[in-house]
Amino acid sequence: MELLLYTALFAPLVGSLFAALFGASPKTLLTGVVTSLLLGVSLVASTILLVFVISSGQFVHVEMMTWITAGDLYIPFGFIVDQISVTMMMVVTLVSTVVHVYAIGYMDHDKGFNRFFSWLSAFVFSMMVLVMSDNFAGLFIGWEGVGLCSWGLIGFWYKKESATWAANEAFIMNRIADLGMLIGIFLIYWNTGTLQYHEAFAAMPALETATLVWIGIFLFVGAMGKSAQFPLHTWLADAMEGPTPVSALIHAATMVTAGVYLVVRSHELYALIPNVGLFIASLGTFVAIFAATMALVNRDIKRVIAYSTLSQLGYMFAAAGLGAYWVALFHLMAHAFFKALLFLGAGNVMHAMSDELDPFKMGALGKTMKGTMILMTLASVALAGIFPLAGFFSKDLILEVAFIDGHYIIYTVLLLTAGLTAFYSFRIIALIFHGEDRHTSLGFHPHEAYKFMLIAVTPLAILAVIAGALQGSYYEYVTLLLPSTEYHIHSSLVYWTMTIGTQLFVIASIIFAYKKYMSKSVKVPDGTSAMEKSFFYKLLINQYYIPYFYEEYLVKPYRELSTVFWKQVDQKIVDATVDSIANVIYHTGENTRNMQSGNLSTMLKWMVAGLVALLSLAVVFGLATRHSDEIMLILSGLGV
Amino acid sequence: MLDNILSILVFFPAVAAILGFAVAKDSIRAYGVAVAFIEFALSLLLWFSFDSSVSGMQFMEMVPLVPSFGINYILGVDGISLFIVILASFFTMIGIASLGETKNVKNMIISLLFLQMTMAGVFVALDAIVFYVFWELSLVPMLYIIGAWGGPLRIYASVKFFLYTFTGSLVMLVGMLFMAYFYYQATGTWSFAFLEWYRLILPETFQLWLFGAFFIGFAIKVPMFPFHTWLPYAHGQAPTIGSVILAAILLKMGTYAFIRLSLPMFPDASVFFMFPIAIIAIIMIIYTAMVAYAQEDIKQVVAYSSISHMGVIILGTFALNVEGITGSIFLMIAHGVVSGALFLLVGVIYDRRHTKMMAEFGGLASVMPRYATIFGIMLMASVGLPLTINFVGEFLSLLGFYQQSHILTLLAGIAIIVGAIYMLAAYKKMFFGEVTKEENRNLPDVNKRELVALVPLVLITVWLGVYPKPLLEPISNSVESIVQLMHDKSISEEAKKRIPNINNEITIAKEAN
Amino acid sequence: MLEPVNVSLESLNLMTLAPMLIPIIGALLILIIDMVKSDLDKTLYVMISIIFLLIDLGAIAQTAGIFSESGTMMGVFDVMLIDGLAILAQLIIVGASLLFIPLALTHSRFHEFSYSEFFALFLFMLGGFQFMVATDNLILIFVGLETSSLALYTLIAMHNRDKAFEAAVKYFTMGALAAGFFSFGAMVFYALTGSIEINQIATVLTENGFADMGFVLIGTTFLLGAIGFKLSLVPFHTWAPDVYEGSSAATAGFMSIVPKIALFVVAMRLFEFLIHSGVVWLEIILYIIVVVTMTAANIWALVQNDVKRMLAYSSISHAGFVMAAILIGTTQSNSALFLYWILFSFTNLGAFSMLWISRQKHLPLHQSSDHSYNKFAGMVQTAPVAATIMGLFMLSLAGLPPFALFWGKLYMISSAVSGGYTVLALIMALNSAIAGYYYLKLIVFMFMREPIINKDGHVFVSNATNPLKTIIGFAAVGTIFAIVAINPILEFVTALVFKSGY
Amino acid sequence: MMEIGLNHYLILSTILFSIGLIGVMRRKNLLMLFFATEILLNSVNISFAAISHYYGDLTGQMFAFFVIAIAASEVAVGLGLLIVWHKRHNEIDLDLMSTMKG
Repeated sequence: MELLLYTALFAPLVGSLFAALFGASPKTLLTGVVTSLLLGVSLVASTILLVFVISSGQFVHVEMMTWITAGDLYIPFGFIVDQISVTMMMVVTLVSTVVHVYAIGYMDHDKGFNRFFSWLSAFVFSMMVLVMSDNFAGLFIGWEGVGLCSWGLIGFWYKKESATWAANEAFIMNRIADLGMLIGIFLIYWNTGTLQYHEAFAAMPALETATLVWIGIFLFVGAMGKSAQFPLHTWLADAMEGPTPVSALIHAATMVTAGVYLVVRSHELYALIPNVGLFIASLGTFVAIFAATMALVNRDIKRVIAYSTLSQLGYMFAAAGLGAYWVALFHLMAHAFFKALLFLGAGNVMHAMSDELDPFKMGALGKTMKGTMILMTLASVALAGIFPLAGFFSKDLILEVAFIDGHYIIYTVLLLTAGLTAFYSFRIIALIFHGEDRHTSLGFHPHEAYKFMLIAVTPLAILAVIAGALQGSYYEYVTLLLPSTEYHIHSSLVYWTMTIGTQLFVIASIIFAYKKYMSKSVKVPDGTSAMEKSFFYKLLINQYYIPYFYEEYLVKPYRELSTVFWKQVDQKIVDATVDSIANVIYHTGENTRNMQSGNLSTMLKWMVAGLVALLSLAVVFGLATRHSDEIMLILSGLGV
Repeated sequence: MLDNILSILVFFPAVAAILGFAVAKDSIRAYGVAVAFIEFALSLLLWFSFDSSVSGMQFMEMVPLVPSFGINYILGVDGISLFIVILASFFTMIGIASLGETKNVKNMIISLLFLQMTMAGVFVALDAIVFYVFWELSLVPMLYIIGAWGGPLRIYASVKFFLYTFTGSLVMLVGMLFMAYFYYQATGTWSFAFLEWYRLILPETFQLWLFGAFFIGFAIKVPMFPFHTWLPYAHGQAPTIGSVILAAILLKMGTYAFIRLSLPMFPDASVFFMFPIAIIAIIMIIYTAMVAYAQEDIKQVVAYSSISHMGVIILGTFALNVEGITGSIFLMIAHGVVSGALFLLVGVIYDRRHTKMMAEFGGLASVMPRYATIFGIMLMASVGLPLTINFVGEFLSLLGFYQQSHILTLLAGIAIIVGAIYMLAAYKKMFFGEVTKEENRNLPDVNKRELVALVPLVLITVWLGVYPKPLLEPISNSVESIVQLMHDKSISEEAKKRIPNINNEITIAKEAN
Repeated sequence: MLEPVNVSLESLNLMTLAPMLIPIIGALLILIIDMVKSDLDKTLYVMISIIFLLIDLGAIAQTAGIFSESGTMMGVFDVMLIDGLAILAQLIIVGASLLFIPLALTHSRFHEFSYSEFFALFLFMLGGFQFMVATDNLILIFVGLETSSLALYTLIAMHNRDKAFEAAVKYFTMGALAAGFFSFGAMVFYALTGSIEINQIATVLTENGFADMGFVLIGTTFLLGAIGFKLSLVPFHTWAPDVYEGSSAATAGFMSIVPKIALFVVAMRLFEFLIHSGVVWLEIILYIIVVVTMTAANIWALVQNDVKRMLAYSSISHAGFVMAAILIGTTQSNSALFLYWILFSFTNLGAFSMLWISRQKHLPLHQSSDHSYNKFAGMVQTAPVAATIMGLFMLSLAGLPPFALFWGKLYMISSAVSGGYTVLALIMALNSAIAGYYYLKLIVFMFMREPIINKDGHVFVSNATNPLKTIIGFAAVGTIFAIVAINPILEFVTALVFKSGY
Repeated sequence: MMEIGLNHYLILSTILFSIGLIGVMRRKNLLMLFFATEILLNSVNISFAAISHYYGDLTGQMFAFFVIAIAASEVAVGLGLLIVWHKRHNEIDLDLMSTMKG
C-alpha cells in the first residue's frame, strides 16, 4: 500500500521533472506522452487505494521523513489516505489525466509545449501533496505549490501583458489568504502543540470557544483565497488568461476546490463552532448568486464558465458550512467532472474559432462540431441539475440540506441561483451552437477538434452522467469519516413538490434561455441596444465595479505610497538626517578654521584670551563655591 | 589539527593572502579559488567533526593575550555560529570562482581573502575584544572593495558604510568596556570572555543601558530601520562580489551578535525592549518592502528586500523562544544563500548589459531561459515558498514570535504578501512581455562560470528547503541552552514569564509520557 | 665665620643626574669635534648621537633598577627626583629620539643636517626634557623647559625655508609668552607656600586646607596656560598646525611625541594632587579643555587639504585625548597615558616618516604644499607597498583594531569608564569616529582615486634610504603586532606608575 | 609716609605683567613684541625677589636669577631669528608673516 501511495504521489513529480529537462528545447511529443502515462500510473494507484479504502475501511498512513524540528515543534512529511483524501485523489488524478491527454492536442502548435507539461504535472504533484498530507504544514506546502503552478500556468503565455498581470494578481491574492492560513496554523500549534490533523483535532474540544472561532476564521480566510470567495474572487475570472486545459484542471476541477477540501478536512473543528459554519454557509450562498448574476451577461465563454465555477463553489461552501460535509465533497466531485468537461468543450470551440471567445460572434457551430456540442450540452445539463445527471443529485441535495436545517433564506437564494445557472449555461450553448450563423461573415472557418481529444474527455462525460448514481455507495463509505447526517424530508409530499418544483423551474429557465438566444434577431452587440444601456447590465458587465475599485483604491495608492516612502521618507528624511549630521560637523570645521588666521598676534591674542577665560572661570568658581552642593549635583550628572 | 582547526580556519586565508602578493597577476584567480576551496573544505571538516548533540561550545581554543587586562584569544563554535562560518567560506569560494573580468583582480582577490579571515573570526570569537577586532577589521577590505571597484558614487558609498558602522561599533565598544568593568567589580578580575560574561547577573537598569549601547552597534550593522540608509548605497555601488558578501555574511554579524551577546547577557532588557524592537522590525519588513517595490534598479530591489528579510530575522530573534531564535538563525543562512544568489544573478545581467535598470530589460525569459529559470527559483525562495530554504526560517521565526504577540505577528506576516508584490513585479518587468530593446535580442544565456556559482546555490536552496534537519538540530540544541540560560538569569517577573523554561518543559513532557 | 661647606658625594646621589648629563656631554663632544675638524659628514654625528642615546638608555635602565629596589629617590640637594614617571618618560623620550635621529640620513641632502650644531642642539634639547621630567622643582622644570624649547626653535629654523622661519618665530614668540605664564604661576605658588617644590607645595596647601583658594586657582591657571601651550591644548594650540607645517616632517613627528610626554609628566605631577585634594574647579576646567581639544581639533582636521597639517591637528586631538588621563587621575588612567603614548609614538613617527621620505627638495610648481592630498592620489597604483604602509598607519591612528593605537584607546576609554566618567568615555569614542573620517580621506585618496599629480611612484620614496626604510619597517611592524607587546608594556608601566604613587 | 609692603611689590609686578600682556597682544613689530615678553618675565622677577625677601629664603631670588638667564638666552635666539627674517624679507611686521593658515 505504501508503495502505491508513493507511486500515486510522486509519479506526477517525476513526469514534471522529466518534462522540465526539455523545458528550453523545442516541442517533443515525448514529454506530453510521458507525463500523461505517469499520471495514468498515478490514477491507477489511486484507484487501487480507493478500492482498498472502501473494502477495508482503513487508512493508509505513512511518515516519509522529518521536515522541520525546532524546540517542541515537529513536522514530518506524513501522508494519509483516508476516505476524504482518496476521493480528492481520484478527482485530481482522473481529471488531470484527461486534461493531459487533451492538452497534447490542444497545445499542439505551442512553442512552450514541454514547459507546459512540466508545469501541469508539477501542479498535479502539489495538489496531491495538498490532499494527502496528514498535517497542516504539509497542506500548506501543497497550498503554496498549487499557487505557484497556477502562477506559472496563468502566465504561461508570458508575452501577453494581461496574462502575466493576471498571474501576479492570482498569486498575490492567494498570498493574502495564505497569511490568514499561516496565522491559523500558528494558532493551532501554540494551542494544541502539534500540527498533525488527528492530534490537533483531538485536542481541540478542550480549548475554549474563542480560540476555536479564531482558528476557524483564519483557516477559512485561507480557504477563501484558494476558492476565490468574495472579496478575493476577482483573480479567478482573470485567470482565464491561461490556456484552457489549465482553466479546466486548476480553475474548475481541483485547485479552487482546495478551500472546500480544507473545510471538509477540518470538519471536527467546524463542528465545534456552528456560528462560523453558518457564516461560511451564508458567504457561500452570497457568492453563489453573486457570481451567477455576473455570468448572466458576460460575453466571454470562459469567463462565464469561471463565474459558474465560482457560484458552484458557493454551493459547496453552503453545504459545508451547514455541516453537510459529505454533501459538499460529493458536489465537489460531481462538479469537477462536468465543469472540466465544459471547459474542455469550450477549449475545442476556442480552437475552432481561433481563440475567439465572444459567443455572439459564433452561432450554429453545432453543424461543424457535433461532438463538442453534445459534450458541452451534456455538461450544461448536468450543471443545471436535471435528473438523472450528476448535478441533480449533488446540487438538489444541498438545497434540501438548507431547507431541512431551516435556513429558508439560504434555500431560496440557492434555488434562485439554480435557475440562473441553468439560464446562463444554456445562454452560451444556444449562442454557440444554435441559431443564426454569425461567424462565417466574420471570416471564421471552424473545424472539429482532434478525435482523440474528444475521446479523451468521454470519461468525464460518462461520469457527469452517472456520478449521481454513485451517491448511495459514496455516502456509505465517506461517512465512516465524516458526520453521517442523512437528509430526508419527513413528509414525502413536501419532498416531491420541492424536487419537481425545482426541476420545472430549472427547465423553464432553460427554455427561456433558448428562446431568447436562438432567435434570428440575435446579433453581435454594439452597445446600442436598450439592455446594454441599462444600469444593471453595466453593473454586471463591470463585475459590480469591484476590480475597478481594487485598482483605484488599493493598487494605485500602494504604488504611490511606495514611491513616497522611497523618494520622500527614505531619501529626504531618514538618509538626509544622517548626512546632515556629518555635514554639520564638516561645515563647523569650514566655518571655524579661520580662527587659525596664521597671524601671530591673533594667535597670541587667543592665548591671552584663553588665560583670561580661565581666570574669569576661576572667579566664577569662587562665587560658585557658595552653592557648591548644587554644582556637585550637576557634575555628578556629568559623571565627574 | 582539530584542536585548533578554528585558528587555522581564521588565519589560513590571511596567510594565503599575504603569500598571494607573490603570485603572478594572470594566475591569481586560480590561486584564489584554490585557497578558498581549501578554506571551504576545512569548514566542512569542521562540520563533520562537529558533535551535533552537544549544545555548548566546541573546538575551544584559548591563548592569553593581555592577561593583566583580561583579554584572551578565545575561539569556539557551537550550532549557532557553525553554519554561518561554513556559509562565509562557501560564499568566498563561489564569489572568487564567479569573479568576472575586473581591473587589478589581484588586489580584489587578496582583499577577499582578508575579508574571509575577518568573517570567520567574528563568528568564532568568544572574547569581546577579539570579536571586536574582527568586527572592525571586516570593514577595511569591504571599504576597499566598494571604493575601488564600485560605481560612480563608490567613494561616498564606501566612506558612508565605513563611518556609519564604525561609529556604531565604537559605542558598542564602550558598552563592552562597561561590561568588563562590571565584571571586574563583581569578581575582582578583568575579563572579556563571553562565557564568563554570561554568568554575570546585572541589575535591570544596567542591563537596559548596556543593551542600548550594544544595540546601536548591532542595529547599524544589521541594518535596522532607521539606521539602514547606508545599505542601499553600499549595495548600489558595490561590485557584484561585494554585494554578495555584504548581503550574505556581513549583515549577519549584527543579528548573530544579538543572539550571541544581547540575549544571554541582558535577558531582562531583551524582554523589556522586545516590543519596541519588534515594531522596528515590522517597520523594516513592510516599509522597506514598499520602498523596494518603488525601485527602478533591480539591484536596489534586492538590497531593500534584504533589509525586509533582516526584519523577519530580528523578529524571530526577539521571539525569545527556541522556535523563533532557531528560525532566525536558519533564516540568516537562508537569506545569505538566497540574497547572495540574487546579487550574483543581478551581476550576470549587469555584465552583459552594464545597466541595472529594469526598464532596460523585458522579455528576457525568451532570450535567456536558463537565466530566467534560476532567477525564478531564487525569486520564489526569496518570496518564501515552502520547500525552499527561506520558508523554513520565516515560518519558524513568525511561529516563534506568535507566542509573544498575535497582532504583531499578523502585521509581520504581511511580509509574505509585500514580498511577493515587489518580487513578482520586478520579475514581470525584467522577464515577461515582448523583447523591446534591440540590444536584449541576442544576449548570451548564463555561461559555465556563472553556472558553477549558481547551480550549487539552487541545489542548496532546495535541499535545505526539503530537508533542513541537519542544520536545525544543532542550531536548536545550542539555542535551547541559551534560552535556558536566559530564563535562569532573568530577574524580572515579566522576563521569567516571557522566556520559556526548557528544563521544566522537558520534565513536564516526561511526566506526560 | 663661615663654616666650610662639605657635602658627601653619596648624599648627592649623582646617579640621579647621570641620564641628563650623558646627552649634554654628547652635545659638547660634538661641538668639540666640529671645532677640531669641521665639515665632517652627517653620518658621523648621527652615529655619535645614537651612541650617546644608547648610553643614556643604559643609564636610565640603571636608575630604573635602583628605583625598583629602593623606590623613589631624591638627589643633588633633593632637586632631582627619580620615580616611575621620570623613568618611563625618559625611556619614551630617548627611545623616540633613537628612532628620530636616523631620519637625518635622507637620500637628498637637507640643509640642516649638514651642521653639527643640529645634533648638538638636539642632544641639549633631550637633556632639557630629561631634566623636566626628573624633578619636582619648578625652577628645574622651568630651566629644562626653556633649554629644550630654545633648542627646538632653532632646530625648526634650521630647516631653512621661509615657512620654517615663520614657524620658528611664531613658536618662539608664543613660547616666550608661555614662559611668562609659567614663571608667574610659579611665583604665585611660591608666594602662597614659600616653596617651589611641588610636593612641598602640596603638603603646605593641604595643611592650611587651601585657605586662599582664589590664589591657588590663579596660580593653577597660569601654569595650565604654560603647560597647555606646550601640550597644544585648545585654545593654546594655535602654534601647532603652522609649526608642524613649517618644520620638516621629521621634526614635526618628533615634536608631536617627545616634548608632549615631558609636559604630560609635569602636568601629572602638578595637577594630580590638586584634583585629588578636591580642587573641583580644575576638574571642570580640565574636563572642558579635554573635550574641546579633542573635538575642535578633530573638526578642524576634517577640513585640511594638506596631510601634514591634518596630522598636526590630529596630534592635537590625540593630546587632548590623553589629557583625559590626567583628568581621570587613577592609576589605570595614568598607566594608560604612558601605554597610549608609547604606541602613539610608534604610529605617529611612522606616519611622519612616510611623509618625510616623500618630501621633495624643491616644491614643484603645480603643488601648493609639500604633502597635499592630491599628491597621494592613486598612490596604490604607483607605489603599492608605500601606500599600504601609509594606510596602515592611518588605520592605526584612527584606532582601528588590532593596530597599535587601538589598544591605547581601549585602555584609555576603559580607564574613563572605571573612573566613572561615562559621558567622557562616550565623547572619546565618538571623537575617534569623527577622526576616522580624515584618516580615511587619505586612504580614499591613496586607494580609490586615479593619480592626479604623480604618475610615477618614485616621488613617494624619493628620500628613502635603508636607514629610513628600516625605521619605517620597524614602526610598521610595531604597529601591526602591537598586541604581543601590550601585556609586558602594560605590566611594566602599571608597576612603575603604581610604585611612584600615581 | 606709608610703609611699602609685599603687596605693593606684588601689585606692581602684576601691573607690569598686564602691561607686558597688552604689549604682546598689541605690538605688530617683532622687536617690540620681544620687549613685551621681556617685561613679562622681569615683572615676575620683581615679585620673586620681594617674596623671597618676605620669606627670608633665597629660593625666590635663585628663581629670579634663572629667569634672567633664560630671558637673556631667549633674546639671543629671538634676535637671531629676527635677523634672519629681516635679511630675507627686510621687514619685521607680524601681519606679513602669515603664509600658513587654516
